[in-house]
Amino acid sequence: MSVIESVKAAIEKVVPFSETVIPADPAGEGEEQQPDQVVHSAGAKEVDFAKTGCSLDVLCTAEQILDVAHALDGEQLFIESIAGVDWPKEDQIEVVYTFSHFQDSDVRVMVRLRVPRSEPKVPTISKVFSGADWHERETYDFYGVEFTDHPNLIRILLPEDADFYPLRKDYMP
Amino acid sequence: MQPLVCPSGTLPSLFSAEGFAGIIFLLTVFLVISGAVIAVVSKRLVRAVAGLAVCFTGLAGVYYFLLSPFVAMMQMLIYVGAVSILIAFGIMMATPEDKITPDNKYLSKLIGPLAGSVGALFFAGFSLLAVKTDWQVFPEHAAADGSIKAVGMTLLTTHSMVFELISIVLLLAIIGALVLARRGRN
Amino acid sequence: MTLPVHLRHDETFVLNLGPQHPATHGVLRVKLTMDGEYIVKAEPVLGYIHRMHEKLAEAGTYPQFMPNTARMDYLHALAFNHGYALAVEKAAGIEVPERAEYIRVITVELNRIASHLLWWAAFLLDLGGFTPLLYAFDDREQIIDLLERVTGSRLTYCYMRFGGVYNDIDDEFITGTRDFITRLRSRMPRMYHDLVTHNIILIKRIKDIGFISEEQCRRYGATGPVARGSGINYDVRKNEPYSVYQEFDFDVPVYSECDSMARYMVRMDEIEQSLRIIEQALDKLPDGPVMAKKVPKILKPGLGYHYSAVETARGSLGHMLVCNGDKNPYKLKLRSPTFSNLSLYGEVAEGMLLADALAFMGSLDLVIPEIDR
Amino acid sequence: MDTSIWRPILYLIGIMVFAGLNAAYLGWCERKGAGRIQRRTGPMEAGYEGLLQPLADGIKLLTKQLLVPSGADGILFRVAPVLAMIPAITSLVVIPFSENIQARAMELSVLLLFAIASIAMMAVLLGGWASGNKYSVISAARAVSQNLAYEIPMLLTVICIVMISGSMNLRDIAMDQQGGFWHWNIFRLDNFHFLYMWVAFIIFFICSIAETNRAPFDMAEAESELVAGFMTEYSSMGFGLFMMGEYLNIVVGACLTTTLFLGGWDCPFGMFPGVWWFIIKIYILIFTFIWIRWTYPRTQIYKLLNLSWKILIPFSLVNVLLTAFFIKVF
Repeated sequence: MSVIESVKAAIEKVVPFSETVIPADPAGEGEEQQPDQVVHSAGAKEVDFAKTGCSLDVLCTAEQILDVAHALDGEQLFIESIAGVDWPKEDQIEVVYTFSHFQDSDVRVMVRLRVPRSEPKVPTISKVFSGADWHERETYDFYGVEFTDHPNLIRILLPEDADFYPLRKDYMP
Repeated sequence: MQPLVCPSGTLPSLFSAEGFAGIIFLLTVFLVISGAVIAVVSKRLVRAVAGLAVCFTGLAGVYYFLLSPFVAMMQMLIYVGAVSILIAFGIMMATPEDKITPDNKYLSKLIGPLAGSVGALFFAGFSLLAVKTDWQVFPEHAAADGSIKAVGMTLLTTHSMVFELISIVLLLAIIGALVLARRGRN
Repeated sequence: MTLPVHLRHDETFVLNLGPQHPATHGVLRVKLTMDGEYIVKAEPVLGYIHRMHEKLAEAGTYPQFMPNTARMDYLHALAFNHGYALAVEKAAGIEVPERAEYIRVITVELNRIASHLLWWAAFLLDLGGFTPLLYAFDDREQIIDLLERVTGSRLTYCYMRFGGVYNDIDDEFITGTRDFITRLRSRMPRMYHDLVTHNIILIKRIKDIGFISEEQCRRYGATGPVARGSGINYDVRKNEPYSVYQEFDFDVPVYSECDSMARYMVRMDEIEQSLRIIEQALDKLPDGPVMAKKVPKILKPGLGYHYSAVETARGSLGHMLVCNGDKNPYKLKLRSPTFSNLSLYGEVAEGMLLADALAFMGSLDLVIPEIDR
Repeated sequence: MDTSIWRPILYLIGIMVFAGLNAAYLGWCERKGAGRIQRRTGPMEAGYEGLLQPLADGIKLLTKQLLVPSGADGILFRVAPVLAMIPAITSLVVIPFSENIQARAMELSVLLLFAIASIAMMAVLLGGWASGNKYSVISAARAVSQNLAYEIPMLLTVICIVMISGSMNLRDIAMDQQGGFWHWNIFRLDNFHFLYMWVAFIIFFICSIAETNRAPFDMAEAESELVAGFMTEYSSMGFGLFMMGEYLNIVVGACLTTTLFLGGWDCPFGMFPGVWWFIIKIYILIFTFIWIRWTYPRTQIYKLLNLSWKILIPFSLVNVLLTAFFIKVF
């Protein structure tokens, strides 16, 4: 079993795979009818590595992230980065974790989760991956995502007294 | 080695060797006294140790004038080079307080006069000794002092007791420094 | 050892190493809690040269961000150029001509050697050896001159374009590079290894110092020579071959001693491997254009997440690009290798001597603007 | 009482000039030497080959302000650089440059050198402490532990020589080695001491590098660890005096090594001894100091102390025993 398959199986145990169907917009004026869209909504899905640079795309909720991290830790993956993405239209902040593997080639697991913009709270995974400590602090610094139980959640790159989250889309300097 | 003595009753010219030596003698005495005063008066411990070192240096000069260069050098090597540095080292590394603040105020008031009177007593005693002693202008043994053979003979025969005592002083200095330095670490 | 009262709080004292300290090579600050010369706790404080490159990326168009990439890791700037170009090309689906890829590899590898040479110089400076600095700079200067010839700049390059490179290389560059390879090969054993690597003082200084276990590397996500010095055979050029790296025959130096000496040896061996890659690339260099034809003036890559990793001199550099069909990136996340490498400093430096901790810090090869971005 | 006062004064002036020129021009030599070793030219701007550079540096340092940091102990901070200069100059008084060129032929000149050298240690200790800077305090602590550690093997080695020569007078020690290099204490081919005296020389040389705080043993300065150690807060002539003191200590160390081990003013071939041989020898030694400094990286303080306590001191003790044995038996 390749690393990707075993990682997928491990995540499947924590976050079951699911897809939602978004019905096509019926009001297609004059154009031909679009087919219904199938959208990946939870769990691990294999994606084209050559195109996206990732081999697994994992969607989960904030509550599940710690279990996912444990599952990935069990598969000997290492943490590459944690990034935030602001989606003001959906009123959500997305936290994107990327993990990779030291031995196997072309393995990159991208774990994404969304939290509401008004109350962005995600459990910390710094107890599992120590390196996540700084990455989480950086995400907190730029997006204001609060990582609960984080041992030292303070500003890392911005000044200690900064009171803004610059990478949120509505931030104007 | 020729003792530099002035014929009694005449003051040497400043630019003669005697006059020059006299000035340097006064300097050493000044060093002893000022060093001692700094060591006693100064509130900062490190300054007090520096004063002590100055005092020791002056004392070495006095020994030199007493025609004992070996003792003078040893005074420098051991007291300035080892003891004061170890004390300074210990104080720097271990004193919790920069300035001395005694716990008991009454005791501290008592210590000053006590130390003063003991010091005065010693001073009076030594002065009396100095006046009463029939000083030799040029002691016999001084001529030999300095050659290592003489030094070796003296240290291992006549003054072997003193030699051993010096080593105890050094040992105490080392132990004191260690105790001071260790106290901070449990 | 403890300090006088005006210098200390308790049995331990806090020593601020930096932000202006000769050994931090920039504006890193490490808050050290010390017990005498022993470090009780080490806490790196970042952000003194933070410039918010990620926001700048969102504010401009895709090409406008290209010059910024070189301002992060100014020692291996071309790899940052390359990484960003690859990420955008992946997102926009731009094909790059083969010659351009070869030129990219040649210049990036030259730049990698320059970076390693400068690291070597700075590391020896940390250890108190000043002379090696000038020997390394002598060789580095040759590389900089070569790169100046093709890229037009000496330090902060902006050489890559989406779909190729800005400038074709000429014969003089090729012969100059070949001369440089023979020159460095002849100098390596004498000036680098005899003088420094085999020096007993250096060996005593860095052997068994700064032990980073394989597990620590994994937990902290340390990559590059730091991971390879801990026995991890991980190199993005081999693990996720990008550009034309799969065409070349080169080894990934791995040492399993896990100490500073292992990291030192990894970098020294990597110089040789980079020379091999350059040699092969020059031999195989195909003819053709150095820019793709039809690259749109205004890039509007479609919706999606694109991750692209390249191997810089310090480890795996990741660009995560989130595109939404607009003419500027919706989000660009820069995963800088030294950020992760430095994050394990606090754990490893605990209980070390100050001098050893600085030797260890040097062996991590920190570039502060890249950490702070 | 016809002892003229002018003779000591002339010697004093001579020593001051020698010390001043050395302190100034060794800096230039060091920079030139470093330049040559590092494939560059060194100072070139001021005068021919940068020969006026020391003057320019001196003027610069003199016109700068001596800043006393607010947390510093002002008096000790100002006194320390002066203290650093005193021992170096005083030591030169007893150095025999040749049979006749010696300011003061003291019976105990070896002892005087070591006695005076302890003041230099005091200067570093007080200067570092008075700066009130943490780096400086660490540096002072390092300097003292290093100097104390290396003084012991150094003194033990000197005891060997004193035993061989039967005198503590530097002039007598040098006289004892006259007549060609096979009489020098480093070789001593004329009797059995050649078996171990070269070890003594190596120990002494390592110790003199450590005692003068030179790389690779410059733990007190260690610019990449402690910024500049005890000199961190010094500017202007305070810094200048420390630097000059350092160079003069090198000169004294080289003079002492030459007198104790390399036959002083003796010619290697046993002919035409003279002061120039002494000068040549000390500058070769000083060049070696510079050469070592610009070649090797720095050691680490605990390894440095271990070298002294675990290797040099046992070896020098064995040396003392061997010397006593060979003197008594043969």
